[in-house]
Amino acid sequence: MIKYIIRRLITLVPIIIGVTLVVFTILEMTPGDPAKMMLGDGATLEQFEAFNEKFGLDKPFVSRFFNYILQLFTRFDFGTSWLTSRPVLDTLKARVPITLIIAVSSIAFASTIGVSLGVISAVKQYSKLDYVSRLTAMVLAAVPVFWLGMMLAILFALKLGWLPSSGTGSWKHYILPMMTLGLPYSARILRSTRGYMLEAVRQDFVRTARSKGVPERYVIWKHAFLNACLPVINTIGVYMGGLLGGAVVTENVFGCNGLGSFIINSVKRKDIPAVTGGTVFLAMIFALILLAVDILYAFVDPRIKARYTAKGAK
Amino acid sequence: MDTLNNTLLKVENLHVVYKARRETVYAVNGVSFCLKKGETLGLVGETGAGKTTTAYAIMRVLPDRTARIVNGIIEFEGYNLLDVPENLMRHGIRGEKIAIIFQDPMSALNPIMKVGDQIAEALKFHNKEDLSPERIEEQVDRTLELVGIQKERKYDFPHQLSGGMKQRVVIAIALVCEPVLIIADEPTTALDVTIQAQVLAMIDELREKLGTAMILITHDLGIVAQMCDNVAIMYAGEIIEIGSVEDIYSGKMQHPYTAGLFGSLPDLEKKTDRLHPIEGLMPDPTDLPKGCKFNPRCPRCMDICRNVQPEFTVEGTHKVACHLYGSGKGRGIDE
Amino acid sequence: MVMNKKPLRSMSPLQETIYRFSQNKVSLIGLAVVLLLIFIIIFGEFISPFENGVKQNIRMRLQGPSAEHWFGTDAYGRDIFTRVLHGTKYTMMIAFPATFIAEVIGIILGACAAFYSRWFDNILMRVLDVFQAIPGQLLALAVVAALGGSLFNLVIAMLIARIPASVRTARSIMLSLVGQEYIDAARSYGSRDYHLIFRHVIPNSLGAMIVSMTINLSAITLQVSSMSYIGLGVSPPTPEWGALLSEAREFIITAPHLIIFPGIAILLTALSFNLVGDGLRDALDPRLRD
Amino acid sequence: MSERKEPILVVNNLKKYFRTKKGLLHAVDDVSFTIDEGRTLGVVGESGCGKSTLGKTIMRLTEPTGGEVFLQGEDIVSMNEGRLRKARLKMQMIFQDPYSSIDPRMSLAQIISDPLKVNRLCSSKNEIDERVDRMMRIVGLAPRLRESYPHELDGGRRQRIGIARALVLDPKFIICDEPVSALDVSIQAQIINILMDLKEEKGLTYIFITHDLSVVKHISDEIAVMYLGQCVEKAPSEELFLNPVHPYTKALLAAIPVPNLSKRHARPTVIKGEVGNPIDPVPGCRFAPRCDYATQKCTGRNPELREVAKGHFVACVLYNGEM
Repeated sequence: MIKYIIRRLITLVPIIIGVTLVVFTILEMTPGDPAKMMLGDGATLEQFEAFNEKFGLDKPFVSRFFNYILQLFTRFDFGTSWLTSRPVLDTLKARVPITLIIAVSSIAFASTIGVSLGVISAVKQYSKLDYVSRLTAMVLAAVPVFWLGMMLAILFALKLGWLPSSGTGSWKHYILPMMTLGLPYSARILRSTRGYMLEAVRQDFVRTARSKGVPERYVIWKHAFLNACLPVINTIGVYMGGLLGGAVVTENVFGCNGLGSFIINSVKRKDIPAVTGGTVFLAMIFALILLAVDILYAFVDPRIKARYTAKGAK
Repeated sequence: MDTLNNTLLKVENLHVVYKARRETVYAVNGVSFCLKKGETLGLVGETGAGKTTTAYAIMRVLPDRTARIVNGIIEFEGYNLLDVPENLMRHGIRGEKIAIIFQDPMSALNPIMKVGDQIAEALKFHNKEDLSPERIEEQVDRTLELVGIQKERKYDFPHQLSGGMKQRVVIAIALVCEPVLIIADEPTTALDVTIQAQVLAMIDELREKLGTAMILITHDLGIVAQMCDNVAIMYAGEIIEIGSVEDIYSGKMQHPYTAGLFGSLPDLEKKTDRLHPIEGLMPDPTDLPKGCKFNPRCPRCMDICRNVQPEFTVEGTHKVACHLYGSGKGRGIDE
Repeated sequence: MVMNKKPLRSMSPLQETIYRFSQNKVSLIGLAVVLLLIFIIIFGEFISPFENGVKQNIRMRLQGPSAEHWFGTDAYGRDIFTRVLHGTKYTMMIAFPATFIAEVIGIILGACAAFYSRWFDNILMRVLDVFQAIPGQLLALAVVAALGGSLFNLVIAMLIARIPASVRTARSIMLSLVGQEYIDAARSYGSRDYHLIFRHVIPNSLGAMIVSMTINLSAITLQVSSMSYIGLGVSPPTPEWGALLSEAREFIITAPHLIIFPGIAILLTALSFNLVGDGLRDALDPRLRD
Repeated sequence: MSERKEPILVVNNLKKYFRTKKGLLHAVDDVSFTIDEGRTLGVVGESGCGKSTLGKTIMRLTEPTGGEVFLQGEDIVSMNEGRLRKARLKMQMIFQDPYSSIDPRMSLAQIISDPLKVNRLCSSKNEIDERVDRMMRIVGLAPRLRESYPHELDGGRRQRIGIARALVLDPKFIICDEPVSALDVSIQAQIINILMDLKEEKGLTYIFITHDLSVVKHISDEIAVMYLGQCVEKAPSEELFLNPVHPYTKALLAAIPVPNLSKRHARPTVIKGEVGNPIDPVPGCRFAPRCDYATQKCTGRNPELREVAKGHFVACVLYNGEM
């Protein structure tokens, strides 16, 4: 298993290089001269040249790219901000925990609600509960995250005054972002869990279990659910991408100083190295999450496991 | 003559329908048969004849949202199974006294559970004698060896086994609680001929050894000839002919549908130039024809067949539901 | 000779899909909303002229809903109803072309991957792996960062963010279709590759592709508005829904109606696309329902 | 005037290997045979013996790894696309699965006429319609079904569509890949009768691939038994059933359940074990691990097909040279 994890970690390398290339290329298309943008029109020619040399802008695209990759893999260096001249990594280090707390708490929240209601909804198909949860999920899946955030803030912060509406001081500050981001995804997870569960309870092996005389609860959870779990885990992994993107917006709504607001601010100020660094970093986190999902998958499903461990293969 | 207390299972006038959104599928329409202890009954018919539905009704594992048992009695060891509450059914009957072997071994096993655990599961939930975990393991080992699999393979997952081995595991699951009745739903249809021969020989041997009664559902008249004591031929949810194998294979007083089934088979021993199949198709189960269900396809159809549902004509153990036979109601018109 | 039930009249798979869709009330409501949106885009000017949404009237600022101003007025006294009404156009102008182009590219690349398998498919998959490692929202942000936030650039941004998912969906649909025996059959009676693609694969994939398209429309609607909301999409004077909400932030306490109505507009749009998509999926493959 | 006895199809040392993660899968391994015009060759074997791959490889739906296939003297394997398309006009295929082998978005008439259209064989719409009608009549599809769609029809009628589609090009030679195994017995018999009538009327030549021995006996003039990619025995149909020689053939024949009471409870001699793995096989008889008569001679070298009686070939060391 460890061998498998290491092998999978190695496959991340080309992906990260690819991600960097994509981000680099897109941002390369920014029109205008960065030095002029950063220093303003009043700066002298020497200042321009010094800026360009400092950030390697006098070199061609390809060499800058390779240099970046080299720095990234040897020194875990995400470049230097044009604005502050400080390493991007320093800022990232300070801000990533906030984003991670929001993302992890909301996915945990969403999965708990989504999976459990999804299973119940499928088992009691066409019951009242099923209709209500499906209807709610239908609406929640179409709610814009930032709008939901504003509505929740109006209700819980401004009207009821239970929770703070912005900032990151205490654990209370994280509740609204968690719900904002978690609710729409719990709806999506509910919908897919229900679908996979409905598929699973119709499988032949579930009928086998029933005809063995196994109690119904056991049939549902041990046989149907554990099998439905596999695609559900996969779906949750895929949703993580959207969720991380949503975290960027949620931070903006609740004024959290996380990675998301850092990227947005950097975009607004055209601080290209900061945007690159932030995006690549977030993509790395996402790639790690997908990897974790894959490993979890192999852990639950012996068929996948067998494909990777030498012993299991026939 | 049979004594009554020898009867293990008695199905009487069983009717099952499936209700889809706007349609009612009449899957089983008044099926009756009797099964004695240790006996094997072949349930023969083509797709849609209602064989599997009958089996599921006996086990009460029909999909509860769509299927309804509208009428009938299923008497097993003196109790009507249709009146037994669900938890008793689960606890005392399903898997314990009646076990089922499903058709497709590829999908009948849980892919993420070790086969040993899947066999042990049935034991655990019917643990009347309070067996210790070690004893359960022993029982699993023994059952695996009974079906011809080394006990070490209980740690395997289904994907590590071949099709034939999977079916052996499915059979092991059915046998592990030593039921008195096994329902085998096309147990070898998904297997190759040589593997089929192995599995059938094994089932037959075990059944004899354990004295288990069996309902063997199949479409293969060859398998029936090899395995069964009695045969029931089903068509459109009804048993149209029932009797001992000798009755059915003798060709005497044969239902035209049975004759058609035999006529569809190429003979291995004689050179036949042409097959004599039944023309046409199975009737639509939501809209069954009046009278004899087989009348639209029957080469010997008479006026009466289109209007009057035929009763069984009985000759010893042999019963046929056809107007051609019996009191001569139809004979006069035909000849 | 044949005793099976005869259909009253033969329905092609398309007709059948339409018939089944028409039996699904919830999806019909979704479709009605979508049609209403299209109606608004075309006839919005007649319902309430754009002028009403631009005209400033300081005396009428931050009014709640009334008979004159159904959705109330904003900080400049502009009519919110008109602004929301005309906002439809902007969202759709981005969502429709982006979805459509993404889907076409998906079909083309997916078909190529399925037909010229091995090497092309391998390369495509590696490229997709890379693109899918970047959350869509971030990819869109990067594009906007580079190009700026005009309507056209937003279409590009959404396109780039959506293409990977579209291609992946199309590819898996196409691959499963190419595995069907009727493709082999068609090849065996002399069909050329373009026959296979245009006569068999694409017609059979269309249903599933349209489903994925409606779901994408919903996702893009949400994404466009959130881009505008964080100030990196369509910028405020334009009455795009996200931009309206962005403007309304300051008045979250004093004038909640500024927030409620544009939000509901986005919600309804996304919801109705989802409803149509779900209904289509059920209509295409009725087995999934029961 | 061509000679009457000229073989329509000659297959020489045909091989098809698939690359898999675990190794090279020998699906079809060195199979040779000839078929004379108007005859039917039955190919039987259990799942995984390569019989379906054999059919697809002859059609060149998958590219053969090696060997030659001559259709009326022309080598199919070396043909370019265009010539292959021409050759396929003479050689058609009927597929196993009546569900997935028919495009669900086309009406019956479209399905049956598609081969004519893609090959541009008919000049007018009338001509196409006429030929479609004729084909439908021949395979027993009611004319009112013309505009029906496959999902409205049952398996038997779908299989008739498949036959009509294969026949509309007027081929000389048809590969039937388990055309009846997905059907119920009574429908199966209907289809078999159609296939046999067509052969009579049009002088068709068939390769009939199946796992069902009683069907193959009924329809074939000659039968080839395959095991793990190789042909182990080949003989005229009657001869094979009267005098099976290869231990595998014997076991296969013994395993068929006969629908009469003559063999009741007489348990057949069951062969042990299961079909082996076709990946990277070592030379030697592939049946040896399951064979009761296996000796050391069976390993190390592939047994060759030898003639043991007129037209009866077997690949087994027991019959090497002697007899």
